[in-house]
Amino acid sequence: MTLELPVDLLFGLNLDLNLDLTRVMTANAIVLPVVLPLLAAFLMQPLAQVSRFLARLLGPLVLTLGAWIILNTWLEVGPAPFSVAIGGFAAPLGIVFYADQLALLFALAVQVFTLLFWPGLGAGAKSEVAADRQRAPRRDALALLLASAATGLALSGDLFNIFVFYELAAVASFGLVCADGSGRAWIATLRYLFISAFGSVLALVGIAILYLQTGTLNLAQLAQVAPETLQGPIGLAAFALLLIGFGVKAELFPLNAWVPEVYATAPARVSALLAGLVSKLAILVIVRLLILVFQQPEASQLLLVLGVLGVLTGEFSAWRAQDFPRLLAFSSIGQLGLVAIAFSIDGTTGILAGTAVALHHLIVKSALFGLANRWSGGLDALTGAAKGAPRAAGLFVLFALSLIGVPPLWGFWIKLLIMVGLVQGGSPLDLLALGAILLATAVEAHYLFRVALRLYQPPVPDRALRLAPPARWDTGVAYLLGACLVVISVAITPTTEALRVLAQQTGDVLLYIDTVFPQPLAYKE
Amino acid sequence: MDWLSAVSLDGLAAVDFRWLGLVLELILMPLIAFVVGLGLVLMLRKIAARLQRRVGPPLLQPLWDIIKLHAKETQTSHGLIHEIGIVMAIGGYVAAVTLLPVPGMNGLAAQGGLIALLYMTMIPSLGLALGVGQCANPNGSIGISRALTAMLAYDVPMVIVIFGVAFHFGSLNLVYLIAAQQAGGIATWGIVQMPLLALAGLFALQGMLGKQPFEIYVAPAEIATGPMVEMGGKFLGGLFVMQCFQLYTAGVLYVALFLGGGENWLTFLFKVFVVTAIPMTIAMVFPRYRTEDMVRLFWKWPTMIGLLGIAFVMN
Amino acid sequence: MTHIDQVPTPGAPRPVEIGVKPGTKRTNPFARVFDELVRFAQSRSLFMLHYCTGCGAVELPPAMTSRFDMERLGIQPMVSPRQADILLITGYVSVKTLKRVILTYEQMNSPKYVIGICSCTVNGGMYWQSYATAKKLNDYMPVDIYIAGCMPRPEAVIEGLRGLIENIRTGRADAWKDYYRRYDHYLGNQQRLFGADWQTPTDVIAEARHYDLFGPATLGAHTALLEQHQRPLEALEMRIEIPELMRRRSRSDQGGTAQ
Amino acid sequence: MATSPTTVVDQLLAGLHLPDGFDAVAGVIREFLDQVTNSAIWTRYGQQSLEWLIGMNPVDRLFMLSALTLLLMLLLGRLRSAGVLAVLLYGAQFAALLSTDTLFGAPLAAAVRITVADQSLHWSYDALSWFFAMITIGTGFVTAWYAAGSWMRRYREAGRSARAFHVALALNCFGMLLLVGSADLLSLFLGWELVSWASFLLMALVGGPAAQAALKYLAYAISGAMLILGAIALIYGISGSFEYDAVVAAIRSMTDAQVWTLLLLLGGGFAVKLGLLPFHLWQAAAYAEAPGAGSVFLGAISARMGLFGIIVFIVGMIGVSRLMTLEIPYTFMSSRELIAWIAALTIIVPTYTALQQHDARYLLAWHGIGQGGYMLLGLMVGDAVGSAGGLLHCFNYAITQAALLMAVFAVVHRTGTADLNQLGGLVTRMPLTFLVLLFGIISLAGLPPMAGFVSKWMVYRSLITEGMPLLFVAAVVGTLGTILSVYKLIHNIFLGQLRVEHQEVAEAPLSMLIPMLGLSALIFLAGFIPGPALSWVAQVQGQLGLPVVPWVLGGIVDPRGGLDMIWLVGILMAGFGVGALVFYGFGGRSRRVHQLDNYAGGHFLTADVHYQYSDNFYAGLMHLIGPWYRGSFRWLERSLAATLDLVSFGAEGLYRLAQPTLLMLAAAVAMLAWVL
Repeated sequence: MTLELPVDLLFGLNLDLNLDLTRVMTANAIVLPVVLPLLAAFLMQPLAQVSRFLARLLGPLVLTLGAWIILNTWLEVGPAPFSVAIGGFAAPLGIVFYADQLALLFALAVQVFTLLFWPGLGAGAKSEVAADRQRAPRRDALALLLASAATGLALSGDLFNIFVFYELAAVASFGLVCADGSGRAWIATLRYLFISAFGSVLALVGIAILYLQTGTLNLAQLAQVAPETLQGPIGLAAFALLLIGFGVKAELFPLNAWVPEVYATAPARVSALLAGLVSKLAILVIVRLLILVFQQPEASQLLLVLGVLGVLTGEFSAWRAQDFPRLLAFSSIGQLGLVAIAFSIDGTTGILAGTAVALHHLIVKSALFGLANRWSGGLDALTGAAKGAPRAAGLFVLFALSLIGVPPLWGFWIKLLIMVGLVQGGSPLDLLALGAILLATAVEAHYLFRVALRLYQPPVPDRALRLAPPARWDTGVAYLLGACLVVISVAITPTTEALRVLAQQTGDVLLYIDTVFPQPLAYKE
Repeated sequence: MDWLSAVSLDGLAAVDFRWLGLVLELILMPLIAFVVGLGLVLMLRKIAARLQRRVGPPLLQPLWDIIKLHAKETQTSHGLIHEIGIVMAIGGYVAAVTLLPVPGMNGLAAQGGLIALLYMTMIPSLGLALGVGQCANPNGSIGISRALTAMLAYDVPMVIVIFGVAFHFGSLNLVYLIAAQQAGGIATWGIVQMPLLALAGLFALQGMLGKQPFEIYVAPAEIATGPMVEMGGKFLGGLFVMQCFQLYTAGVLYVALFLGGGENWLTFLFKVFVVTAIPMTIAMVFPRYRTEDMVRLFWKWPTMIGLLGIAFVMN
Repeated sequence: MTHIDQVPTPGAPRPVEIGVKPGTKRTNPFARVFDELVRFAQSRSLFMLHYCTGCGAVELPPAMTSRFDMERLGIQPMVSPRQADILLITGYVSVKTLKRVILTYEQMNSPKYVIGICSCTVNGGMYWQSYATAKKLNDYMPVDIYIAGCMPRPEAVIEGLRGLIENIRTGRADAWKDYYRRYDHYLGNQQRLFGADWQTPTDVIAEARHYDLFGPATLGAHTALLEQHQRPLEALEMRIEIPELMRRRSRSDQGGTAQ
Repeated sequence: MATSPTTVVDQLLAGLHLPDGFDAVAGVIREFLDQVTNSAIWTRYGQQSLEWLIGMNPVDRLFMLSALTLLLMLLLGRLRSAGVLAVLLYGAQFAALLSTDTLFGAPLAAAVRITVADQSLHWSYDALSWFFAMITIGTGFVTAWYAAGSWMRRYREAGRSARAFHVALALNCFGMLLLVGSADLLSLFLGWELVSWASFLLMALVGGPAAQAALKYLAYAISGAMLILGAIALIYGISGSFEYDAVVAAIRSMTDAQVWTLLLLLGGGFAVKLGLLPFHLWQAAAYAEAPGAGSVFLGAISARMGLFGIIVFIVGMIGVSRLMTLEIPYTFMSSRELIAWIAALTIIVPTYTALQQHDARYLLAWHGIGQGGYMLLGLMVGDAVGSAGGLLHCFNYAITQAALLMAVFAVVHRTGTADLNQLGGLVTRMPLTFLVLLFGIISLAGLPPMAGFVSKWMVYRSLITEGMPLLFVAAVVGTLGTILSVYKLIHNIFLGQLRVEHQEVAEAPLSMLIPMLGLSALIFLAGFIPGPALSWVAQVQGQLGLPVVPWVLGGIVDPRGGLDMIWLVGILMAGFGVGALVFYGFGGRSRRVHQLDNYAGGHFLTADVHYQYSDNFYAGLMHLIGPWYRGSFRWLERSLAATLDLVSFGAEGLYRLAQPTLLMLAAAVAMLAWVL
């Protein structure tokens, strides 16, 4: 291969003559979706000085490129996982990216969804444009930063790196949330900041414990040594601390007090990104830790308990919510509780269910937040909105049905999967979780359809005029995501099969270790 | 042709002539019921008169009343339903009495048992209620509302009684019930076997006949005879006919349930007249109960007695 | 005590034609027997509606209860005009009351009989000079029997009733037909008392037509006055008007006329 | 022999026995068809489709037609002629159902089969499915007809979407066909949810109070569905499969505690839909407020899906005999008695609630809840006659309630109100509608000679022979309450004084009358000759493993008290004949007088005085039982909602804490304490 040199120079290719060069090269390109947005984010301000137009274009371009690279890599490399050591430093010491199907899927989702909910795209209202022009470069930079960090979270193979990306994502999201500059947004951000910082401290403590116990932060290595060093209370304590730390972004129960305020005040697309995307990546991290490092029933139970509490508090609070974004925010807490419950189920079923419900929520909740862009404010104000925006209202009903889990939509099969998993687990806690899910679903159906019926009521004469239909771009995105949902619902069997393969791969600890350390390392002996 | 052969002599030989007897029974039974009913009406009026130290009406007074009413030269109708109501009131009872076995005649008792009879007797009431409704007089509607409430009151002990008897003899078939009672003389009569139920049944009978103290639904001085307020001429005459059937049905039903039915016409009629005389005698010494008091009374005492009776029957 | 023969007769002498409608020919050999039976039944079963406005009412309870017991004669009280054969008016009739009495009378089913008890019904009695009392009852409705007295004793009442029974049995008690035949006369008297806009919800003229009781003096100036200010009450006949069918019918009618 | 249009036509012509002259015509047709069949397009597509249609599995054909109805309504529902098209399509569905021959024949599985994630969903029609599908499609057919003409025109004029209505109706039918044909737990749940949401759609169509009622329904329905889903998950946990065979085996191996759990979950879930007692509050408003024709469909059959579930699971799989062995701890009752008593209370309470209603739609809807109790009661008695009565009542009740609601909505169509205090005297203006309502109420009250009598008689009889006095009394008390309230219904609408504003009211439009009259005739026929319906029921019983009722054409044969409706109805008609003879044959001519020519104690009536008794119709009874209406269930519902609200308030409070980090700290400490 002729191209080996520049690639080598750029990314410090870990040359190994036994490997297929093309495969390695393509594999290494996976770093680009992390690096390019990062670079673009830093370039944004200077570029904006030069040309606003180019600056506006930069973000979508980079993201499209990133998505294309990931897709290309995936197609080229195939289903097997691979790892990339950055800078040429070998695994235990250097920075490792691990890309299995799960990671690739989420990395791809990051690119695509950030693109779909790109703050600058198709924001219709003219009055906002002037103010928007001032803020646009900064906001775009933050969004790119978020994309980069999120991709990094999906791919990173060591805990330290994960922590760094996590903080990067936090910073980016603080900025994005208060990008509008309203007072309420500032306060919400502050609250978010406190909670996040506190969580980070705890997570750092957890990481420290891990390091003290094992002397490494590389996940593969941790996975190797975990059965010996991390069994027992110390390991669990570390997990608990990490859970709390990463749980902040994953919207797990006691750590998500920031969620309703932030989603209610942040721009709807940012909410869509945070609720749909970033939370999933945070939980992905937790799941990786759970699978690789903390393979103990107590750890799963911890997750389960938090999940149950999240489902219950989220859905019940949503039942009382009086405005649309807040309702979605609480609902999202509930759904992430469900994700946590799903991942706490043993074995492939759990991973399968968890991944499915995470993806499902990603699609549905992002779209709903997109619709909420113009529908923010009290629920009363939504009366008769279907008259002005029949398509948006129809999409809302579709997503609501899937969220509730009405067959034959995808949501149903996921819920069924979780329930079957819980029943097969069979412990009292599992059955409790089952009951909680059922209860929460009933509550969920009620509040979602309270909104739906409100949409379809005859409009109140003077209010209806003020209520603008969702922007065309948002509706378009919702259409696209709705179509995805329908397609998946129809092609439920292949989708489930694909996810099962993915889940098996994710759950295979040995595969992870073998991928990161192709040859057994000397020092291990 | 096929159908011709079916009517040939071979076929004729196979024809069962019992159906002729049945037709005869079906014609005779309502006729007898009507005549006996006239006698019962007369007896009731006579009892009332005697208790008030009056002479009372002459022998054929019930008949004269009916003839006079039908012979009225102007007949005030309030519409088709008004008329059909009366037709249903008479017709329902004409049908119902064929379900009541009398000595020598079983009629259709085997084709519909006790429950069918019970519900068949509601058809006349429904017809009457419809007719009264069409009269467009609120007095009549109030009367019907009270009558239906009264039915709700007395039917509860009534069905308890019916359950008890049917369960005791293990059948809903009146023919079977009577045969079972007659099998062992008086000792196997319902009244001996189930005295409590018989008592509850007597209570129910009082309500069923709408005699004092349970005649709130006619209440002449208050709602101008309620259902009958707009009934004149042959409309009222139809109701008089219906009353004959009603008395007969109630009396015969009670006799069939508790007094072993009729061995022969003499004892049968004697029992029927005695049974029907009891409510009338009681009636004359009572004033009138209000609707809710009536319901309360029926749901309390006869119901409790009846349930106690069932408890005995089922053990 | 008033004797049967002294019953005041309004208008012309009445022809005796009981049970046989004019123009109908009875071919049934048992017709006469049947008519006898009906007349007998009518005379032996009298339901009585008492319109007790004055002091005369106190003499009725003894006539009904154990001492004299009307039920022996087949007479018993009833409460609504539809059920009654006899309208018993005991005592003075004020103008206001008279309206109700007339309505009640018109609502009764024929054959129907009116008995005026006490002098007040005959000539106003002690209220002769009252501006608010109707003096002669038979000006406003045909009266079959007056039982005079102030007040007549129960024996007199019973005797009067027996007289009525006798009249019915022999077919002479048909004053009620006079109300139909000479409705204009009675209506005129009523109008003079109550004013020109007097009307009752009953439709006497239509009834007279329906039952072949229409007479030469049924209509007249007074009925014309009645019809002038009153839209006649149509009987609410049952009708089946299915819009689609009616539309089709009317269309075909139009089509017919076009051709 | 390969099927082609030519052969089909040949067979048709052969069947017609045409005279010789037609041979030439037939030849022309045959020639034309031959040309068609020899064309390339035909051989490529046409032949295949034809063979596919003819050779199709009958159950698939049924599903396909139902789906086609849905699709066509979705596409063409806006057209004016969509109503007629719908009627034809439902008719075709009915024909397709009859062609399955699963009632008397063997059960037939659909070829359609969906496999999802290792689980396969499949459908199969047997006698029970046939029975329920027959009622469903029949109801759909008459409802569509009822809605096809004038009703829909008015509906459109009110600015409502005809397409939405047609789609909702078609979706309901489709969902029910899937549900009753379900052959495993997943397809059952799929059908269940489809039916639930389709009903929701139909209820919520007109907005306003209907939407509120629909939302309440949704809260109940989804809770019920979740109970069922929980039960399904539990069964799967034990059996490891969703197939019915495995389920039956699993239930047989379950402990009593497990069966109890299952019973509570499934029973609760199905009870919600059926409107059994503590879960009945949603139904009346939801069914009554739905658009007229929709209300007819919902009222007639929708709630019976709950009964279907109970029949399949509790009667069919668990079995009444198993129920009898399940004792309630510390009492003398078995679970069967518990259910029977719930059924009895379901008869009584809603029936007497109906008595208090002054809106005709609500009155009937409340009765709908009560009548469900009879069906369940009959099934719980479990003997041949009782269970047959319960099943038969499904059919009888469906035709009765459909006719009743149609009549009431015809009145609403003409007068604009269903308020029983605003109507009266309409019998002279809408006599045929009156007749329909009359037949309906006689049947609903369970009086001879109508259909309702037969099924109720069977339930009573089984209660007597099985020795259940209190339940019997409860059932009769329910019937008496029904008689009271249906009289009030017919009286306040059709009898009494006609109001001035209704002087010019015309009879219901023909498009609405025809299905109404057809149903009335059916009600009478099913009472006169209950044999056919009993034969269906007997098949269902046989399939469910219940004792089979000894039916004949006229009813039931039993020396200890049978029922022969042919005789009874015959003698009743003869009696009416005699009555008519007595009434019309003897005595003078009658004359119709005006309604104001009426006894009022000498008072002069005028049109501006409402001389009508309608409000608080059973005043005397209400003096006594009025205080018994405490609204306990509403109170229960409200307290539950308040509790939920409180819980939510608490949950929401966690998210409002001023110091969220304290909560985190507490959580961290708690978790660490737990792990250490």
